[in-house]
Amino acid sequence: MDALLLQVLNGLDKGSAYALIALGLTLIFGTLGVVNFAHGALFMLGAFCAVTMQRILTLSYEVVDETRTDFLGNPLKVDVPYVQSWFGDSVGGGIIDWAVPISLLMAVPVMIFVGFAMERGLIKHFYKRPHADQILVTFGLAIVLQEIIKYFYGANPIPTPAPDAFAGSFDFGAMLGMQAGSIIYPYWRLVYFFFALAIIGGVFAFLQFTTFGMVVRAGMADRETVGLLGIDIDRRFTIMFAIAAVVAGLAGVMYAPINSPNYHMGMDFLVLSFVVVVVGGMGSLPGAVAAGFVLGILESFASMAEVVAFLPGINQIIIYLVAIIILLTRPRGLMGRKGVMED
Amino acid sequence: MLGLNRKDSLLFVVVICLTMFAPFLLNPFPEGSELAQFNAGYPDLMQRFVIFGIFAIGFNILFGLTGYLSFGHAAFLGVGSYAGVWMMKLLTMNVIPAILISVVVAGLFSVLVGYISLRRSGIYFSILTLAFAQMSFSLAYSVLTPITNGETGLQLSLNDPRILGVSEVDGSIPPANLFGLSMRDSTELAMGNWLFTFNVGYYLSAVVMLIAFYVAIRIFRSPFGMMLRAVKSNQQRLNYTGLNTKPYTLAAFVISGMYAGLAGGLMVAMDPLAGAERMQWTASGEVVLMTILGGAGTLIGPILGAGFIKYFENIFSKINESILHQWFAFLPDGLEDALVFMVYPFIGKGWHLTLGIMFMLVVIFLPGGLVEGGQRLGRLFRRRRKTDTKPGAGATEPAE
Amino acid sequence: MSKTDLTRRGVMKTGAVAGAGLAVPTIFTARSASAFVNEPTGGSVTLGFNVPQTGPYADEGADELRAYELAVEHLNGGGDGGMLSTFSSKTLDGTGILGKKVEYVTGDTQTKSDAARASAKSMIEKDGAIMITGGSSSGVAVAVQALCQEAGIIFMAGLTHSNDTTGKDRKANGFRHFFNSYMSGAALAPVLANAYGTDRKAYHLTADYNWGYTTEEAITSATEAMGWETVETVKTPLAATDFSAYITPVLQSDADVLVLNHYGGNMVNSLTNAVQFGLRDRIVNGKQFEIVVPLYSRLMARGAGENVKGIFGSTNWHWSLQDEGSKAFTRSFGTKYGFPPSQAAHTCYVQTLLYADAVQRAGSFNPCAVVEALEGFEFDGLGNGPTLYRAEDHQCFKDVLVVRGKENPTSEFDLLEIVEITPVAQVTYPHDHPQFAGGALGSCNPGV
Amino acid sequence: MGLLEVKNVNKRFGGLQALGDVNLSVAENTVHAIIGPNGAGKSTLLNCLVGKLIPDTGSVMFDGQSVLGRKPHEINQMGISRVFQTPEIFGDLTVLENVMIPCFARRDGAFKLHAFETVMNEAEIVDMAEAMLTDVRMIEKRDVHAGSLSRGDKRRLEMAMCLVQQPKLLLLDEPTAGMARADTNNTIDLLKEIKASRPITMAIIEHDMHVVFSLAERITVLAQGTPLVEDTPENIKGHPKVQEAYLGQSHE
Repeated sequence: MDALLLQVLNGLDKGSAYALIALGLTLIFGTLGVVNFAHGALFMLGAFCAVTMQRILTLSYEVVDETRTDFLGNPLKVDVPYVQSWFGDSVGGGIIDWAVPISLLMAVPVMIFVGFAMERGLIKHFYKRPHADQILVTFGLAIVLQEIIKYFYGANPIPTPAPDAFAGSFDFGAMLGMQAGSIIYPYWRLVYFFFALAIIGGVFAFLQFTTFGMVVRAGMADRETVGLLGIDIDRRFTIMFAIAAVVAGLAGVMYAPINSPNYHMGMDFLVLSFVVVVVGGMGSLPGAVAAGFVLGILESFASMAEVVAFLPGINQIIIYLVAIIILLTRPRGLMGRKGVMED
Repeated sequence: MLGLNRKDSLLFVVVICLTMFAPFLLNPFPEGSELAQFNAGYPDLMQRFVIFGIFAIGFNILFGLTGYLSFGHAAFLGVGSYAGVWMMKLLTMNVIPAILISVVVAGLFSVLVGYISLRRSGIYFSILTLAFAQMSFSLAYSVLTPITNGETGLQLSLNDPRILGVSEVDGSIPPANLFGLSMRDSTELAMGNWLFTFNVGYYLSAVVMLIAFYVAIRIFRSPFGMMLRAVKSNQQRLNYTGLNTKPYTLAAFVISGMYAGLAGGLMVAMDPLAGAERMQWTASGEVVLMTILGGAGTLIGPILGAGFIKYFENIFSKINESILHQWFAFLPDGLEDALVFMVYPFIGKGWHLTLGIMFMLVVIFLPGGLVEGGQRLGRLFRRRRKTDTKPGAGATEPAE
Repeated sequence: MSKTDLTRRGVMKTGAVAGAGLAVPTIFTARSASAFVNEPTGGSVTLGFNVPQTGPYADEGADELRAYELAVEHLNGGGDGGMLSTFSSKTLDGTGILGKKVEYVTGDTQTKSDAARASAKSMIEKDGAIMITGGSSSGVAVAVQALCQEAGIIFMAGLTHSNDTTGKDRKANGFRHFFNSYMSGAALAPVLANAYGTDRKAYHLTADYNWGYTTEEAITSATEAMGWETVETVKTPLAATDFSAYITPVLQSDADVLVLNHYGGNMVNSLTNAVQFGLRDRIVNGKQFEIVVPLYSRLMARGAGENVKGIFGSTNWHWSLQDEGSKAFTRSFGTKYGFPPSQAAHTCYVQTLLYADAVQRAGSFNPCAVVEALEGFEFDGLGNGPTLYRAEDHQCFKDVLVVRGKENPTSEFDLLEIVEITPVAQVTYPHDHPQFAGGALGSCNPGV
Repeated sequence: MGLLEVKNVNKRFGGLQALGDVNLSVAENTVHAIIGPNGAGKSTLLNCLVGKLIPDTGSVMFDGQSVLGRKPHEINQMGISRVFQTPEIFGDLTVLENVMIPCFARRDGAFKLHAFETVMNEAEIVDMAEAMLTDVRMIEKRDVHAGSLSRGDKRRLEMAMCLVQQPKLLLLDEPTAGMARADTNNTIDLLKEIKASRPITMAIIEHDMHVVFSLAERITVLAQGTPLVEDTPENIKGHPKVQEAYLGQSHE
């Protein structure tokens, strides 16, 4: 029982990441009708905002320590971050320690800018083009973005730890009166889960309760008509794209401490996010979120040793298998509408 | 010619010439010159050009004609490759049975995948094919290791049983051959500073590709091809015209799956190893890109696209910093370094970046792919000639 | 304009045909042209450096490439000569190989067998490379090794740790300097028993591909021989990025040691996840819970940050070694590039030198002569103490390092500390050991 | 016994009764119009005839055989062709190819893998299609891409595609919708010509009374999913129920 509970918990944070990426993906698709293969790259850019913030905060000057030597036998040069020398070890160290949450502040404007630039500079010209062209151009863009990151940050994963305050893990087992240590869950993953809920809730509230959101929802339901209403849909589309970029970026920032970011993490998530979006039903926001969590949790279940022993390799293919089954039984995914992306 | 109309015959003859004289055409720069780096006329790359050409031609029969975008076509190539290697391990090093079994196995696998996936259309179809391919890849990489040899890839070994042949010749694995003619054999022709290589394997692949291309032309011009274009254009009307679209799409799917299997079989014939990465989604994506880049729905486009991508992968990735320094050696030092610094991110390990930029440029400026680029050039040229002689004579360019 | 890659094809430039300028076609087949494939006839010889330049191992590939460039520089008499002065064999004198200047071409393996073979083939067919070396994974090493065997080219493996490379997939034309899974197990087990006791229960997470399998097998058998019990072995998908679903069942088992048979990005993520889930703070069966990473890569360990501290693993070589060879290499690499070399760089550098030396001793580039010169070759001064290139399987036998994540690193390169240098005798196995069974070298292939 | 016999057909969409106990008999070689106000269930009925929808209850017999449960292409092969309200043609193909496709369907059935013949070498099919195009006076546009035709030409092309199959029953869904008066008259003439030149049964759904009364030999009036009356045009004109349900509202 507790094993299952653990896997549900595990599925939740994986599902959060899938859901956040899929949310932006389907938002862009639903409003703009664009298949955005560069969406994974936006997630990756977000994670690298955290890396960059960490680098900025640890910008250092060198102090020569004569008592120690470096690998060539020369006196060791020790890096001292400016922040640390300005604010003292404890405060400065604390600021560096909080690099990831601080980088949220940076990620928002950066992602808005990236979203704007992408939509105005490129995506805008592809609204009327076939989906195949959209795929090709956004795929090209994704490659370019990730190669730029690779050029500056290298190919290896870069550790971006969570603040020390969140370093430990939370003992659910003890809380639920079970054996202590049987169900534990890292604090940061809990943070991630609630962060994802907040973002998802925020996006839904925005769409539900603002006039802007209403127009966008109308646009998702019927693009032609909304265009006819004479509403400046173009500008709204741009804003929508920027919002989707921000959602992906924030998802990336907060994901950085869970697994060290690397330049190809976007591609790793891209295919799965597409499966998530389609399983949820193209253009359906609740579908994307539901499918994200469902697939995340199923993936966790499938990796249990008992399951794998029974069906070898199931952990490798579960998501695809579930996708096939869902698409065969529900032609348009969990909550898809008829006629969207079927031709 | 061969039941083709004049325009298609011309195209076919051009393609025949291009493939037959490829060893010359792809080696335009003399040996030892700085530009020799850009020569592509060596057997392995020429083989890859035509083999991926076959793959893309086949993919285009499905995608270009019916509009069904399969995102899992590499699975058929991979399955075909595995079948081919097993044939070489168990039966004979003659490539014919290996190629045949590749086509058959890929065909059977595509019947299965196609039958299920074609129950849906649009992006739902794409995701279904993607899911099948990814499952094949994941399983081949891990639990199916006894059959596929997993990460390393299935390869020949010295103790293969090989019923109609020998396990080893003097401690070596016998080479793949066509009735004794080794695929690795080459003849070289030296003319001045130029060196041209004529490789048996390449010419076998080239002939197979020409046959495949010819078949594709016939399919494009056949009633069947017309039905497939009708599927893309309006499925509903086709249904209300008394035609069952499912067998048409399934046939197209299986034919293109068999093309993929043929490509896989040829790959194995040229180089007896089948790696699981052949089935990964990136490989499926690659053939999609080849087709769109070249021009989906056109006859020659996919071949151009395949050549374009493979050229980048194999030529640009091999340019390194010291080669750049050689190129710009004639410049003053500071300028040389600056130029190398500017070009360096785009070559060698940065070849992905260049490829990504090329994708974007082509799709932004040439919506119809490279073929459209060619057509525009041709039109520009023709218009200029026309305005010289007979101004105002507008020509309608029939679509490919 | 005068500096060119002189290769077999370079003949065209300097040979008889060129001067004539008359386009008199000369037809000859590769078979009859020379005694062996790509025989260097001009004033230079071309080596092919085939390393991952794109994909997750690109940084490791870049480091390999640096080492190769350094080796070429030293072979051609440039720089400070590096290990040439410490190498026990003194045939290399900085005048290239057999008096021919060393040139090189590079390629991208993409860490995919297909792409790696394509790249190697282009080096052989287009650039006339006489030897191929490099790579950062066993799948690629085995694939390229098989290709070189067929083509008649020498393959000097780069970083490849799977038993198969010199086990069931060994080839006469292929040589491995790097250590392997078996050696990791044999070196680690006594140290682990020493540090953690002999009454331990181990839980294995294993990357679901060949290298993972051989490493798991090697570690389980070595640790079981010490008295450990293997509680569970679980395969994890290569594509996995988050290992929480595999880590949490460990909490439910009564295991008190977690062995991560992972490399590269997998290792970074699984180790990070394991620490996140507080495994290292646990007390199980009255003992402190421990994590072991059989194959350490310093480059990759950086990605795991703080989490590597105190974690045991094995490595082929480390720059902090104090023998003359290691010091010389670290010095010349560090002077040129500003940071210490990785174990991948070391093995690639050494492999290049070993090849050059073998050619020099054999007096010929003929692969069969090179194979003969390398088989059973004993040497010293290349960083791992006295070493034997065993004739039966073309595997190097040398000391293996057991290392531990350093508690107080002085720099981003100073992540590991050497715990023990396991002597070669302890990691030597018979060439027909069951973990290596099923392969045959075949005979050397000169390609004609 | 008519060519088409619809008996007690019911169809519900959720809470909405789209068709209620519809009975209809279309006699062979007649032109039968189905009229009724918007939402009367005309299109639903048509969709039930061609296999796009399946009625909840009732039977649809064509030529003595049930069409229910058959797929659209099977129903077409039985001899029912349909012209849509917005022309459904193959926009990416040429006009000639558009007409050739139904020719193939008629000759070869629902599926044939004729991948090695060449379309233009199929003289029999090309002749058939060209003759049809001449009939509908579109032969000069044979090589034009159908997508670029005017709306009237598209409709005309669609009709040619249906006629070339020589269907026993031609279903026309508002064949003159959105047309100018002159075009409408042309269409009426065309349909009259067709009717005169071959044995064919037509069922027309139409709003335009001018068209209905020019062509129809029998008329069924649908209102709220149920047939009100079925009679000859003369009798329908003066029928009080019809006046009330239909003509009363929309006749100017």
